[in-house]
Amino acid sequence: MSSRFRASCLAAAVLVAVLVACDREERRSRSKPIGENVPAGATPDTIYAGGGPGPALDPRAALYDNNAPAIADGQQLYMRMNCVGCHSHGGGGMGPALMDDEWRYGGRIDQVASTIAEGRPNGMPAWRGRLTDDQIWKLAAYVRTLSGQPSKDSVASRADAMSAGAPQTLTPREPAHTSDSAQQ
Amino acid sequence: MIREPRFTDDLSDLPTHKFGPSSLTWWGIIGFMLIEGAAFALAFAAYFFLMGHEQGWPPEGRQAPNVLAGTLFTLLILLSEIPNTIVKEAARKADVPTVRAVMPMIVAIGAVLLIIRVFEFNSLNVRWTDDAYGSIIWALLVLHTTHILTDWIDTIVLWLLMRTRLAYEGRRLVDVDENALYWRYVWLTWIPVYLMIYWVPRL
Amino acid sequence: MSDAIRRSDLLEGWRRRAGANEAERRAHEEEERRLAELRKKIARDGPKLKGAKLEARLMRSWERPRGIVGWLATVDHKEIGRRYIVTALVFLALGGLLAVLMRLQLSRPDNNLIGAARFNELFTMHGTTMMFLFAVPVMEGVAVYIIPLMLGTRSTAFPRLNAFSYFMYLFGGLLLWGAFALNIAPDVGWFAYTPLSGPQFSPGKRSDIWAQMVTFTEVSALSAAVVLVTTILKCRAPGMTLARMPLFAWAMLVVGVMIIFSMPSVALASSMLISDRLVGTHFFNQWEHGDALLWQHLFWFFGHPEVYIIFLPATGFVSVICETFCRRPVFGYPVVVLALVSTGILAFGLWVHHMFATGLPRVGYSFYTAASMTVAIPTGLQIFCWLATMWDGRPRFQVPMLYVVGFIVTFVIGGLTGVIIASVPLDLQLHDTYFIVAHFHYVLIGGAVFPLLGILTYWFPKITGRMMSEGLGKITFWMIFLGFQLAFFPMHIAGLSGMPRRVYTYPAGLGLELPNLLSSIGGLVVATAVLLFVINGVVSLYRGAVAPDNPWDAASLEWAARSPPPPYNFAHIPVVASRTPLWDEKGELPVVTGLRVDDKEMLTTTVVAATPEMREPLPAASLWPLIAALATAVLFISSIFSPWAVAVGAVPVAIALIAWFWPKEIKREPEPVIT
Amino acid sequence: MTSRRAAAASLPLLLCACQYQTYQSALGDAGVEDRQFLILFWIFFAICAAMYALVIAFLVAAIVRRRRAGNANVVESGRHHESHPLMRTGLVCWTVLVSTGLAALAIASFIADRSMAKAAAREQLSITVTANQWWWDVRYNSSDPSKTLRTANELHLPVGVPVRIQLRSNDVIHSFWVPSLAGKQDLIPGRDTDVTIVPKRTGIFRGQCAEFCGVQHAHMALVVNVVSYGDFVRWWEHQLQPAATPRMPLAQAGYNYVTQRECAMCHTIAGTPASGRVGPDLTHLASRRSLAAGTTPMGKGNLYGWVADPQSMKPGSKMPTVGLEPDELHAVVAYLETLK
Repeated sequence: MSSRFRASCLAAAVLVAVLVACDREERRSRSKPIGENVPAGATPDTIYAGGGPGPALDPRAALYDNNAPAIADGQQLYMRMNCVGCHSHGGGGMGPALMDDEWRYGGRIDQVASTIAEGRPNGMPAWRGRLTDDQIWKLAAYVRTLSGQPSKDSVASRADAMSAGAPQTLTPREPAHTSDSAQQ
Repeated sequence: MIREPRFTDDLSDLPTHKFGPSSLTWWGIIGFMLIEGAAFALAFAAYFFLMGHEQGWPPEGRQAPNVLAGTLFTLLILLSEIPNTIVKEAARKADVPTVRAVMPMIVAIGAVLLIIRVFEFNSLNVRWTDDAYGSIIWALLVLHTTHILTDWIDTIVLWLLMRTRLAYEGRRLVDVDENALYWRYVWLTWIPVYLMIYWVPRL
Repeated sequence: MSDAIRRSDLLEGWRRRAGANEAERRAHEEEERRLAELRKKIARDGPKLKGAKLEARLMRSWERPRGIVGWLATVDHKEIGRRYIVTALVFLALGGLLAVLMRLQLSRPDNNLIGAARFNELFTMHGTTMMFLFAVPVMEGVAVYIIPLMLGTRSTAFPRLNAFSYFMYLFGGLLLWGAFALNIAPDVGWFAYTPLSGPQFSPGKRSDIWAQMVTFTEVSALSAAVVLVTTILKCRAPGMTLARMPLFAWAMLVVGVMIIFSMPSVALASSMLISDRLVGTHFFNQWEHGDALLWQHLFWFFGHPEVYIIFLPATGFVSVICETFCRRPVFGYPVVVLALVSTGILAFGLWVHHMFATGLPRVGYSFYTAASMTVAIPTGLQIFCWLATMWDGRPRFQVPMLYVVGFIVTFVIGGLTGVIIASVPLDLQLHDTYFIVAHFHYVLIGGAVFPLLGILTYWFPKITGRMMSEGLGKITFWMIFLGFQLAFFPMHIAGLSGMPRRVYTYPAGLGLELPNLLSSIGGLVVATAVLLFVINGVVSLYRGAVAPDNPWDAASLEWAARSPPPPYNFAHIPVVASRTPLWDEKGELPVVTGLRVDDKEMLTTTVVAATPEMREPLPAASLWPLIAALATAVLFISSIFSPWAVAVGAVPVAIALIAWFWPKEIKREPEPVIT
Repeated sequence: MTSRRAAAASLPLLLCACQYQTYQSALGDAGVEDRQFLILFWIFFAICAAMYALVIAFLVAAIVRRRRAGNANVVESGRHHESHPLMRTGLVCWTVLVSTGLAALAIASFIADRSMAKAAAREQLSITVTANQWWWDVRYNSSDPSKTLRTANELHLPVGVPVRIQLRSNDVIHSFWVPSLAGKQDLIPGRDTDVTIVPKRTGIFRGQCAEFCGVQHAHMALVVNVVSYGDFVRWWEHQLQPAATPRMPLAQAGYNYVTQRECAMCHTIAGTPASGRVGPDLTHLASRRSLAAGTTPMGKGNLYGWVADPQSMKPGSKMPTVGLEPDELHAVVAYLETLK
């Protein structure tokens, strides 16, 4: 009886651990694309208007946020799609800085994703149709690491590139807040 | 079946402790010295390997570390050999009072060394995240600091031990003797590290 | 006699004090005389305490506390050695299972049984498990068990360090396989080349787990090496000079020294990798003055000696078996010893032959080609000596000897293919192909696992007190031998016909179908044979014929102890006058007396001549090694996630170590019993 | 005797190995380097086989002798510390034999190495191959920039002409290996390496990455097409042509999609707006023999499969699944097929 109980407890613990591990380490080479629609309410104007409770978190967030392989792919895309051109290594330039915890259009992964997909006024191009949803979400996952939001276990200390400041594994983990602090 | 024994000799008058190579722990300590020595040697090799394909060392845009703290550290650690030798000899002569008197001095020196070491880290003029040059000299300094730290703690423990009546056990005196031996190793390894961190970049 | 010892302890003190006065010195001399007479007396009619009475007394002072605590706290080298061997064999089985899975995937071209990512995990786990968790530990385990018996002493040096090293090994293995169970197994190969294993191309914690597992096994192997080297140099029976030492002890001595000089290299490399991945150092980042090849140099500076660290103990096994079953000492003892030593030295000059394809200066390569070929000479000499022993003796082909024959037939092929790939132009074609896979399996299975299976069969009666089944043993041998040839010979062909290593599948039409199918079949045969071996072991453990103390009529001292040996190994420390004591000492066994029986004590002797030097008191069983290992494990594993763990985790480690080394008061009861 | 069985088994196996097609085999003997490899290999093989035969002979002798000889130098006869005088001399001869054999092999190897270096000296054609996870970017260098040619996963080489291939890597360590032509050479990020190939006969040879480089290491092949010099020049000229603009309406639609949507971000098609440098150059995709770095042969069906869902054909590949609508898919494939 008690032994069976203990066994089941053990099994449960292992299961939980497995799930956690999967979540962070699972390589998803997805053969089916994710739905094309933008997360509800996360259109530019709703975010712009601000106020009111934030929209419900897009379920896809769970697949990309804190997922190490996704973040790594996002990092590669960030360089190859030349995001560096405007945002530098997160320090900002022509485009806004991504390292600080200031998010004009919301710092949640689905909000960042829709920012990338739809583009924003003053120069941020819309990438929908140029990048697949999968790629956009991976980028979003990586962009969030620049401001040290995802868990430290899933980010890389550095890229094989010129040294760009303190390693993300050591930077403090901050909650994101939008410049109009209604969000979140 | 076990064969009948034929007694050839009685060893009951053999001692239960001896100094130097007769003691097992001496061999153990030599073993670990060799292991850490190999680690140091390989770290040095890595240092020169990285230095090998560079035009300048340190790489251009960096300046060599400031030598003040490191040099102070070197002088002090060399001086520390004097009390170290005194304790070593005293231990071999079973002269417990001297051991008890001098060991705190060594502990104090260790503490001062660790404080200076903090300033050393600040005087490297480079962070480990800057480039491989920074990484390797930080690695060398950290590697050596761990040795200072461990032997310092070891010395404190022995010192406390020597203030109990266990101090009159011959084997404890052997421990003191071998701890002193290890301290010699620690400051000997520091000399190449010192040269590689502070002077090779200035060549 | 008892008060004599107390006096002599005090005398030690007096002698040490400067200016011991006249009275003391006279007292001392008189004491010496008294003891000399005593010694004559004992040599004539033996000590008071003898036989069963003595054994009972020894048992009381040597056996560990009962129960689970005692089981965890034991410092008996035999228990630790047994655990080492069993754990290593479990990992062998697990690693073999992975091999079978890989062979199934590769049995057909364009097979989709196992996906790319999973397959990469499989061969990473297989290589890592076999090299770090099976091959090295099993050799250490056998040595830890048998060396003190072979040298005629009661324990290894530093018994607690010995226990610590086992626990570190166990926790390292649990870390790796736990990760595998949690689907975060490393997937960058057992060599983990940077930059593939670096922060950018191996996201997540997979590579960190690999690197920390390496650190675990290094700490364990290094501790074991210190224990073994010290034991072999200082704890031999009186009269067992270096020149009379069994060849297996020589092999382990060389291996111990090799471990001490090679393993720090991979420990350093893996720490660099971890710090690159965790705190953003640039050791392997070519864009910031780092260099990816630094990893390969450090890794192979360890990786090549590693092969000999696995192979040399096996040559020791072969010498042991040859001696017993050819009924004569191994021919050319000094030659074999020199061969062992020179192999150990040469092994450190070869690492670059793993890097011929990286485009280092061509001229430098010639040196490593020459060096790599030179290693074949000492090995060739050993082969000759074994063959000469068989030729000059009268071999009895029982199971252990069969494995020796299988070893020679198989290993020599591996050695010769080794000569082939030592040549740069040949290696540039064969490097990283299945030809290499074939080569090192011939060397490691033929060269190390065959002798290991032989020696396990040979020492099984000593360890368990029962014989393994001869018939089943012979069947197992032939299955494993032929199955092995079937599994690995075709890989030479596959390699030559262009099959690279570490591919999860291969296209049809390259002529790779046949060799791969044969390999897969052979693999299954070998797996079945190993299973048979395990079954034989388990069954014999309970049903096997009860073994006498010296079932094979062997010559070395471990057979002078009971089977299985009592915790104190020998009631009296034997004395040795030749290389084959049990053959040359007819009738009674010469022994010395004079060690305490009311407390654990062992005899240490001088390094070369093995003349008695000290009575070394031994520590009691203790939980502190386990606790220290646990604390270290916590430190290592949590350091994967945060650098601060190193600082915080160091505290419990320090506490555990202090508690471990805090001395017990030497017993001062009125009558220290000596016999 | 099992050893003899193994040895006996080895030869036929080797022979049939030689008869295998030389598509991707070190026994292919299609390049000067590989020829030198083969010569050296068979020398080594012969000498090693002789050594092995010697060992086995001694082993058999030892086993057989035990049956005849009366009381040997064993413990039973009490002479176990003695040993047969023959053994001492045997040991000396053995040592001499082994060392001379090894010396001979070392010298042979050194000579072969030198001669290869000499062959490498005189290059006439320069190609730069850059490895990526998991495909090969190929650039034919020319003094005249307008003649510089970019393609991927396929090499065309003129027979008999020494080609110097400069090797680079964009990410991790890979290894360039076309066994039928020459030995392998690693491509290491941040380091410049090169290999020289002199093809001896025309034909199609397969090469493959030989250093473990990540998830799809197994699907990182390249095809080497060795042709006559004339054909080579013609091929070069043809490859220099920009992609033809399609006339068929379906292909037209595909053209619009490919050049304006996701594809263009990563791929270049000369003569169109598509100019991404992340993925392989597609200008003459349809003229190649294989798809996705040798994952599958080129063909309509495979094109459909690959474009529709690369992740199930080559899991983990950097090519994302775009999720084309059926009509888009038909159009894209129709257009890609025009890229001859």
